[in-house]
Formats: sequence, structure tokens, C-alpha cells
Amino acid sequence: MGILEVKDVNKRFGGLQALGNVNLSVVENSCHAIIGPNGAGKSTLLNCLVGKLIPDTGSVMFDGQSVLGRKPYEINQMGISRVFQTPEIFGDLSVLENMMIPIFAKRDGAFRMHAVEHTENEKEIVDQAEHMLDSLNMADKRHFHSASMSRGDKRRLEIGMCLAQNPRLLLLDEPTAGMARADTNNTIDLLKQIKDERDITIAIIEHDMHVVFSLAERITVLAQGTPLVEDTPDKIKGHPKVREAYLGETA
Amino acid sequence: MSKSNLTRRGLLKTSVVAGAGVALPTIFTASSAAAFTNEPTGGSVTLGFNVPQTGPYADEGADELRAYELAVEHLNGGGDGGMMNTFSSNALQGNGILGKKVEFVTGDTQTKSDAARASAKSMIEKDGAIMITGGSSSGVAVAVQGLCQEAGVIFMAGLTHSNDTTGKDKKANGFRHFFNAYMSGAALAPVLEKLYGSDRKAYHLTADYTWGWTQEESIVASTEALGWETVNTVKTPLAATDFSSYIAPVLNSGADVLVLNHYGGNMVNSLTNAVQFGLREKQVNGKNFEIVVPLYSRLMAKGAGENVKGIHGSTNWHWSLQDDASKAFVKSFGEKYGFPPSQAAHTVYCQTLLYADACERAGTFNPCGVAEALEGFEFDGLGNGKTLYRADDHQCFKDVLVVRGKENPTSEFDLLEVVEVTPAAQVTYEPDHPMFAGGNLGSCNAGA
Amino acid sequence: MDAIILQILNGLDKGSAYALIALGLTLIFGTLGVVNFAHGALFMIGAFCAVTLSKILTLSFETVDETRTDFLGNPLKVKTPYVEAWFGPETGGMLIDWAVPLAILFSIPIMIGIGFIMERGLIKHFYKRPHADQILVTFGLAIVLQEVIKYFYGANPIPTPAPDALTGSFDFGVLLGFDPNAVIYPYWRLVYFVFAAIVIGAVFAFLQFTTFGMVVRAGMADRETVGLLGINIDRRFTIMFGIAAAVAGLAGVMYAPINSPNYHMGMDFLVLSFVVVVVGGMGSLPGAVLAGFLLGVLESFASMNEIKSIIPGIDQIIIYLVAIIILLTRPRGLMGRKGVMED
Amino acid sequence: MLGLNKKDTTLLIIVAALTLLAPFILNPFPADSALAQFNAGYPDLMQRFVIFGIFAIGFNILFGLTGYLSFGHAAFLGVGSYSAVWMFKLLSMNVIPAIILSVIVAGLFALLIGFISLRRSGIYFSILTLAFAQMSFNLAYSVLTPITNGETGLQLTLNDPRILGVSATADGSIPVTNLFGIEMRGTYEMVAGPWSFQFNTGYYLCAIIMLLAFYLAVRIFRSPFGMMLRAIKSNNTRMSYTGLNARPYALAAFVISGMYAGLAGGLMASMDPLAGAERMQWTASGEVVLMTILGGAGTLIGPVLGAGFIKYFENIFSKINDNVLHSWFSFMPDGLEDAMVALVYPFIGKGWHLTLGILFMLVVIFLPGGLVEGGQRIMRAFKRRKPDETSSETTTEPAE
Repeated sequence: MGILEVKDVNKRFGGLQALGNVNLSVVENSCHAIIGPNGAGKSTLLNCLVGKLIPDTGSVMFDGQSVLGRKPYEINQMGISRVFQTPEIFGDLSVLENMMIPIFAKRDGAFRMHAVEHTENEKEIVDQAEHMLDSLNMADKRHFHSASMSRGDKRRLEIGMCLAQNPRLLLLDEPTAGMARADTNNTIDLLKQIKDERDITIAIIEHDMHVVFSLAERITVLAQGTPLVEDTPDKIKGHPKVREAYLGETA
Repeated sequence: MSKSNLTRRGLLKTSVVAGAGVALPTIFTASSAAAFTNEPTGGSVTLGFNVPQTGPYADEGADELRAYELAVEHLNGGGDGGMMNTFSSNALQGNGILGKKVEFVTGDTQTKSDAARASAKSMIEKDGAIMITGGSSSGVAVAVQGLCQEAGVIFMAGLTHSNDTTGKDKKANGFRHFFNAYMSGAALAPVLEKLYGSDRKAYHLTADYTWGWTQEESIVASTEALGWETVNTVKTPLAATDFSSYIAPVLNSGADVLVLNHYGGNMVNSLTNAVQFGLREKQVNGKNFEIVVPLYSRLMAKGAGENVKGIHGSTNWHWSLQDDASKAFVKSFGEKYGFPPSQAAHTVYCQTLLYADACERAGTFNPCGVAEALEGFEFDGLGNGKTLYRADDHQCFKDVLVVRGKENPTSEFDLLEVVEVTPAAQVTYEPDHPMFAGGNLGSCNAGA
Repeated sequence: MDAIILQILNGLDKGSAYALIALGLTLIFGTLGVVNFAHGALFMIGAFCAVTLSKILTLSFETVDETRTDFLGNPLKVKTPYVEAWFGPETGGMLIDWAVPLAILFSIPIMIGIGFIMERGLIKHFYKRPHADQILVTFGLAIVLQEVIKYFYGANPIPTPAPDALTGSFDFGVLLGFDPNAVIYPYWRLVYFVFAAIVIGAVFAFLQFTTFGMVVRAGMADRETVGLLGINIDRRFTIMFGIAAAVAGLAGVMYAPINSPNYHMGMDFLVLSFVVVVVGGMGSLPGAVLAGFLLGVLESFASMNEIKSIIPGIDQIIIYLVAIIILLTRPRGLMGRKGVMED
Repeated sequence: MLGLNKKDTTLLIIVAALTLLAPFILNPFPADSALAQFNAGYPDLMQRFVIFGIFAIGFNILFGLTGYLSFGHAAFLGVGSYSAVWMFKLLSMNVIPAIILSVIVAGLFALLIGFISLRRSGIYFSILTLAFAQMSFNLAYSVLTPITNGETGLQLTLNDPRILGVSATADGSIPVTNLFGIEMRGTYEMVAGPWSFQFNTGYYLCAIIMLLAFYLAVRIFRSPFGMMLRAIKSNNTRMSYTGLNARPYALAAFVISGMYAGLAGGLMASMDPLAGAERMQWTASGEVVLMTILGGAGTLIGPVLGAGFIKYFENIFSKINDNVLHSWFSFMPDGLEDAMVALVYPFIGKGWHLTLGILFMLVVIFLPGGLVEGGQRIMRAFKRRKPDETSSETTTEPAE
């Protein structure tokens, strides 16, 4: 029984079958990659997991509880964090503030009217945030206007913000898309480090095979909205159907 | 705030220390050295002219301002003296008021009660105005009148036609020279009967706010007294610009007269629309369909253009009147500005003269003394025949004009012709008339 | 029944004005992404084009008529328009009479010119600025434009009648078998409706069938991609702004005989036209037109006595009430696209 | 001090000094000089400065922090005014119950409208708020006249019950608003040489309330709640994927700013007991938007500056007439004097709208951050001239 169980999920957009009978089981504390050609339904699947879309049929269980019908913020409060294809951070806020917000959310829940406390007096939160920034090697950038940082730094910050909540499941949507080689490698190192240091489950959607094969313990190949195969990276590499459906095309 | 202010403040502080000993309380306070609000102490006295300078009534306001400047000029002995020469009271000398030179400040009411009060307050608090006058709507008049009562200055209302101004909202410090909705009804009814007979069915379109309602009530009452039937009364939103959907059903309602209880832009548009729909060429119940606009002004008639031709209404005054006073006023106004004055200009000119005259007769600027001099004052020679400022409600009673849009105007000003001058007696009502009930003048307030 | 037909006619007519203004507003918003609070002022300037032309045509010289006197008792100066003197009273009178339709020709180059100047001189610098800044600057511009008009033309409405041949009204009811006088409708309003339909049709045809239109439509859908294709989209957008200004101006020119133009008529329409655009869906041209007609018709129905007697004051709020209901049930208006103006 | 850091404390002290010394600062010209026209230190305008300051500060909590642009905030101000006047009519002329009621009623009204309007964002939200406010205005002007007294505005009369007070004073006038007996209209005039300064009780009450409101706004800006509001503006998506529910945050900000507007409305009625429907019109809502943007949205002091700027023009420039102009330029030769008057005339008096419109455009074109940015530029230019030990700014405080 995995921490995330997707059963018979179907999703149609008008005449298009975006997801057809998807079954997926992500084992706790593993790194599971979902790959597939463009339009295979990877993003649709991800959106079904975090409450942005609701599947037409099927079930999505996280740690024994259904996520369906819950709002994104409720699902996050259950322990699922998501990293976006283009980094979604609070661009108008400083790096430190970006890091404090998820910590507040973890401590206070979805809403709390703390309008008279002074942010600077929230010692415990500030400390945690600074500690987190330290561990990301971003301590020197804490007062930066976050929108003005490089894409790699934004990605790092975003991952850090997700980790600051101690999620049980981290969802990554093409975390290295559009990145320079060096930034990609940094990101891979960061993710490896996270995997090693924490009890965390990672599900990753990725185009870049280098990233996938460096991180994933299991891989699901999606094509036309349906899982083609699911196996270990080594097996996937040699799988004829996969080569035909996916790797062949992009090679 | 920039740095220079800080240094200036330092400077001020020292001078304050030097002058702190002469601090004295004034204005709006219960205990004061002055006898009344803004008692003029120097060689001049300041009047506050509060007229709409922006918004839809800006042209009317501009005309009021012209008349005020003319009145001030005459009071100070300049110009040809205008109606001061025809005014039955001879108290005014042409040397200002009570020997003090008349000065004035102006403000913008924006035709909003709030803005009008703000502007009046600034004249009282900042410029030391002893009297406030002007305005182009009843809402503003009532609001400013209330303020003047509270502040202890005299308010000489400008253009305000609602019954409420001297009815339920009357105030001891406020005076109205302009006529009102009841008078419009009383003056119009006999003329309408003569023209259109006593068997008519009327359809009212009414601007949906206080003035519109009092006018509708007045006109309905006086036409029903003739035997007319009121088919329907429909309220139109103030913000309406296109009245087609209110006008279209009129023809089919069985009515043969349309009464437009609108003023300003509303009136221009509703009349234009009514004419567009061809109402005037129609026959209903075997009679010609007619349109009546109870409150007319020349500026509005100008806005409606050709559409006013042959349409009847009432007005406070018109420049084509041939009495000496009107001729004198038209002459001095026309020579100064190049065109004849509007009724708004006439009203505020009269109000300024009446106030100055009352001060002279009372021998004081004290509002209570001035009010006493105005109450029950009977005069002539200001263009509307014999006039009474009634003590009970501070309303003027004078002749009311019934006018008609002229068929063949000779100039751009020659838009209305006087059909009948309704004598004051015919438009006079009891002070406790139900349409004016509910108010209380209270007692005069001299402030200070 | 006749009352309903009458109100539908009224509604279509009001809707024509709303639709024309909203169409221009949406063009500017959709192509340039600019919230133009000065659009009402463009409508107003259009109406004043008609006023100006009729003033030009009635420019007069004065002759003194000793037999008559003016209000001061001086000999009356009689004005004769130059055009009547040049072309004879007949042709001259006809020119003056047809001032409003002639103003259509007169206004198009003026409005396009104003549009160009506005876009190149001001709006261009605000593409990348927040919507709040765009609102502030265009609102400031609207105030300036209307104050300039007020300075030259005064605050009073200026009557600008339709040609004699097109005044008067037409008995529709007889055609449909009702009693005479049941459904009458002014000719000029019919003209306005037809005119609006032609202008709307022309704008759609232009966008649909010309290369220019195709590029602009692509630009509305995704500005960056079209920019990458190397097409000079900015210049096309400038032209689009000119066209939007012209549409607003034409709406104003033809509106002049319906209600005498005054300097603040643009502000009266501004809020309403924004409501129309949003109800139609930001960035959707058919939505703007549809919403214009819909709100016009509903407003007319709400002013019927039968309805007002059930819900007092409904005609005061109907537009806003409908806007609220539509926005709550259809999050992006009637035909709005996702992601437009939601940040 | 007061739970603020040094910078904010300095700001608060400056604002306090400016407001408390306003009677001096706003009357820099001797009363008899030609420039006295530009003096703004009379009670009514000073009251308006701080009252609209409160309105704009509140509006900025919503717009400046969350980015939700409400086009219907004047409705709350109007509702606040009506509540206060009704309190004067029914209960007593003491301003405290009136102000409390106006804040509560405006808060409830904001809760209702905010709850519905916040279901949408962006311009859809703006139009929803606009629609609600316009409905309120139109109804207040017409159908609701029994409650609002329509066109004329709700006024006090000699027949009001005033349970805890008197319907009319002994000399037959309407009693005046007071704070436990201290009359709001009481003014003391201090004459210092050619200058005269007016100290008005009502103004000082408003000023103190504005300082409290400003202090509260600073606290909100610097609190975690304020940070969450800025987060909504910055990235709503990240907000919800961080486990935060943006809706109650935005609603809380909406209600708080509605209560500020109600407070402003209540104070307005306390200074001058009349509540007119025009206060709710869209132009009034637009005015507070303009004040905030003009001053600098999202900054603490900007909205107050913007409010002062617009009210100054409305009340001072509109009162300059051609006579005043002639007196200014009277030192010139006749022809030149007339030319100068003709040149300036379109921009003053009835042309004050034109001046305001031009200034809107100039400010937004040249000072994208509003008047606050203008101030910052001056400060920076000032600093650059002096050798400065502080490092040049690498980051600008987002909220400042």
C-alpha cells in the first residue's frame, strides 16, 4: 500500500480523453518519476492530485484519505507540496518573507488573524526560516527582492518553501524545465540531498531523462493518458514499448 | 511634507510665543467677544457666493456669478446702479453696506450637498463671509441653509424650486426669493385650462428625487382641481440620459397631456425624446397631444433647441418683461456682458440687493436683526411687481410668469415669450398648507 | 404585447450605443491590454464633432436690420450663414440641415487622428504599467478632454437636430396589425440602430477577412507569439486604437440628435460601458456587443410601469443587478476568456 | 516604541507632529497677504484632510496590500455617515455612540458585499463592488428616501427624539455634536502678528483618531497578517499551494478597510451632521482610488498625502476667481495683467477640474510610485549630495 494511491482515474475535456484508467501507487519514502511525451496527460494527472482538477471517475487517496473535492490549500495542509514548472514564489516579497509564509501556514493553519503581532517578533518563525535559507545556501540573499533573482535561485527557493512545511509528499512538475545545465545539476544535487536527509516521498514529472535517471527509483510511463509501463529505471531504459512511444521520439 | 515646512514651522513657533497673549476665541463657539459670527470689523464686509462652477449646472452658476459681480458693483456705487434705482426701498446709498465696502468670495457647490457645505464652510471659517447665497438645486439649498442656520449667518437661497426649502426644511436664517413648485402649479393651472380645456388626461414623468416629487404633487393637485384626470405618474432615475423607454408607452396610455417634472439635463433630454417620438403631432381622444414643462428656464430652453416651441411652463422672471425694474436690470447686465440675464441671474441679484437693503434698514449685520428686517418686508421694483417676504416661512410672494417656447425667435436669447403674468394673490397659500407642513423655522441664530 | 415590442425596440436602440462604446473599449483592451477610462471622452468628442461641424456650417456674418431691435433696444443684427450666402439659401440650408450625417465623414479622420496621438503620445508608455496606473492616467486625460470641451462649448447641452427628413416618427404598430399609435418609433433611432449594426458588422468583417484583422486577432490571443513572428504588431495596434477611437466617435456623432451633447456625457456612459464590457467578458468582442444589447433591452423592460409597480426602483439598479448575477453565475462574463484581467 | 521598529516609529512621530501642528503648517501666509488664498488651515478643510486620510489609509489596506481594487468603497463611507446621523437623531449628540455605530454598520455592510464580491478577482471584483455601490447610491437617492432623505441628505431637525439629549436647545436651535459636552465646532483663534491660526476641537478629535488609525495600519502592515495580504497580491497560486486560504484573508482586509471607511463617514457626520447620497456615488469611490494611487499605493504615508492633495485642490483652487487673479497681478501693467489673468484663468475657479486632471497625468507619468516616490527622489538627491555612510540601496522595502 503506497502513500499515494491513484485508482481508475478518468478525465475528459470535451471530446478529449486526457486521462484513461490511470492507476498509480507511490511507495512511501521513494522517488517516483512520471514520464511521457507531450500531451500524455502528465500535468492533468498532477492537477488531479492537488485539487486543481477533479477527475470524472476514480479515486485519489493520500495516506488513506481521499483528496478529491478538497481545495488545494486543504490538500497542502494534508502534507502534499507542489513545485511548479515555472517557479511560483511571492515575487514582491523578500526571500526571507517567502520562506516565513509556509512556516506560518504550517504553524497557524489556513487562516489566522494575527494582525497585531509584529512579524519581526515572531522569533521562532524567523529562526526556522533563516535556518532553512542557510541549508539552501541562500542566507546571504535573505533580503533580496525575490522576483529579481535568477531562475535557478527562484527554483531553489520554491523547493525550500515546500520543504519548510515538512511535507510527506513532494510533487515536482518539470523542476528543471528551461534551466541552464549548471542550474539543472544544482537542482539535481539539491533534490538528492533532500532525498538522503529526509523521510520524504517525491513524485516527479520530467522531460529531462538525465534528471529522471539520476533521481527516480521507479518510473511510470504515460502515453495518451494511460500508463504504459511502470518499472525501475534500468528496466525502463531497455523497454521496447517505451523506446517506441517515447524515448525514440525525443532521442 | 518637505523639509522647508519644518524650518518654517520653527520660525512660526517663535512668533507664536510672541503673540500668544492675544489669542482670542471666535467662530462657532459659545463664548465669544464678537456679537455674532464674522462680525465685520474693518472697512469691508465679505459675502459668500456659492454657485455650481463644475458639473451640469455650471453655465447657470456662471450666470449667477455674473449677476453677483454686477450687484456688488452697484452696491459699491459702480455702474449704472441697475435695479437699485427702481427698488422701492431707498435705504441703499451706493456706498457699500452700512458704509462698508462690499467684497466677495466664490466657491463651487458642484451641485452636491456635501461639496456645497464644504465650500460654504470654508467661506465662513476662512474668509469670514457674513452671508452665503447661491445654488442651483433644492438639495444644495436645503443643505447649505441648514449649515448657515447652525453657523449663524444669513442664507439667501439662489435657484431652488422645491416646496421643502420653505416648507418642511425651512430655517430662521434662510430666505427664498425664487418661486416654488406649488406656485408653478397654481400659476399654470388656469392657463392650461384656458388652452387645453378641463377634460384632459395627464401623464407625469418625474425625476425620482425630492424636488421632482414635490413638483409632481403640486401639479397633480392643481390640475386635478381643474377636472383633469391623472393617468399615471412615473418616476425616472436621476442618472437617466435616454428617456425613450419612459416616453414610448405614453401615447398608448390614453393620456393626452405629458407633464415633464424634470429640470436641467433631464428636462432637455426628456423633452427632446418626447418630441422625437412625435408626440406633438399626435391626436389622442380627439385632441392634440400636448406637453407641459412646469419649471422652465431660458438656459434649458436653449439646450432643448427647436423642441421647446409652443411648450408651456412657468418661470420666475424673464428678460423680456417690460416693467422699469426688469428693463433697468437687463440694460445694466446686457451692457456689461453682451447678453440678457437668466432667471437665475435675476434671482441672485435681487437676493444680494435685498440682503444689503435689510442690513441698512436694520442698521446692523447681525443676522437676527437682518432677518427681522426681511421678515414681512414688502417691496416693489425688483421685476416681479409687489412682493412680500413672508415672515411665517421666509418665502417671497410675487407674480409668477407663465411662458411658452417662442415659434419664431429673433435671436439665440429670444426663446421664451411671456403668456401670462399670474398675480401674486393667485399663487399665495396658507403657511400651514399641507404641502409645506412639518417644518419649523426655529429661532434665529447669530452664532458667536 | 405592443408594449413589449416597443420596449424591445427601445432596448435595441439603447443597446446600440452601449454596444458601440463597449466594442471600442474591448478592442483597446483586447489588443493593447489597456484599461481606457478616456473612452467615454472619445464618445463625447465624437458628439462634439457633430456640434462643431454644425457650428462651422452656421458661421455667419451680421447685417443690421434697422426695423427691428435687440434686447437692449439697439438695432437688431441679423445673422446669415456664409454657406447660405455662397450656395444660396436652398443648398446652404440643406447643408446645415444635414450637418449630423455630414459629420460622419468629418469625424472619422479626426477621431482616428486623436486615437493615434493618444496611443503614440501617452498610452504607449503604459503598456507595461499596472492597470491602476492606466486607470489614473486615462481618467486624468478624460477630465482634461472634457474640461477643454467645456471651456469652448460651455456646460449646457447643445441641441444638434437630425435632418428634417429624418425627424418625426414611424408607426410600426400598423405594420404589425396593432392599433395606430400603439408602436411608434422615431426615424432617427431606427437610423441609429441600422448605423450601429453596419459599424459593428464592418469591424467584425474587417477583423475576420483581412490579413490585418487576422494578425490583430492573433495578437489579441497571444501577443508575444505574434511579436516573435517578426510582424510589426505595435504599429498595427496603433491603427487598432485609431479604429476604436473612430468607433466611439461615430457612436457619438450619431447620438447627438438623440440627446443634446454636453461635456460630461462621456462620464455618464463610462461606468455603464465598463459594466457592459465586463458582463460580456473582458477581451471578447462578440461578448461586448451581446452584453450591450442585452443590458439595453433589460433596462428598457425594467422601466415599464408594470414591472416598476412590482419592484419599486428596479429601473435604478437593473444594470448593476444583472451585472452581479451574471458575474456570479458566469465567472468571466458571458463570453470571456480565461485568465484575462484576473491578476 | 509601541511595538514598532525604529523607522516606523520615526514615521509615526513625523505624522503625529504634522497633524497636531497642522493649524500652523497649513496657514503659512499672513491672513491679509495675497497668498492667504492658499492657506488651508481652517477647521473644515483640516477636518476633511484627516477624515479622507483615514478613508484612504483604510482603502490602502485592501488595495495596497492585497491588490483587490474596490470601486465601491464610498458606499461604506456613506453607510457610516447615515448611521451616525441616525444616532444623532435618535439617541444623543455625543459623537462616541455615533462613531461606534457607523464603524459597526459599515463593517457588517462590508462583510456582506465582500463575501459576495470576493468570489471573483481582478476587474470582475472591481465591477462587482462598483455595482453594489451604485445600487446603494441610486436607491439612497430615490426609493430609500424615508431612511436617507434622498437628494437633500439626512439632516437633523428640531423634531428628532434624541432620547438621551434634547430635541431642541433652550433658544430653539438644534443641539450641536459634542464629546461629553465639548462641542465639536468650538474653535479658538490665535493671532500672532499678521498670522492667525485656528484650533478646532473637532479637528483635534479627528486628528487623534487618524493617528490611531494610522498606527493600527502600520501594525497591520508589519504583522504576519499584513504579510499574508501582500502574499495574496504577489502570488495567489503559491498562496493556496502553501496551505493558506486566501479568501478569509482578503475578506478580513475588505472588512477592515470598510470599517475605516465607516469611521471616516461617522467622523464626517460628527463634524457636520449631514449625510448626502453623493457620498456613495461612483465618483466618490473613484476619488479614494485616485487618492491612493496618486499618493502611492501600498505605502504607509502615500494615501494620506494623496487625500490631502486632492482635497486641497478641490477646496482651495475652486475658490480662486478672476477678481483674486486681478489682485495678484495688479502690480503688472494693464495689458500684461489682463494677459496673465487670461492665461491662468482656465486653470482656477471653475477650471479646477482641468488642473487636477493635468496633475493626475503628470504624477502618474513622471512619478510611477506616486507622491511618495517624488519624496523619495528628493530625499535621495539630498542624500547623494551629502557623503553618506549607509550603503546605497540594493533592495527597496516592498512595503515602503
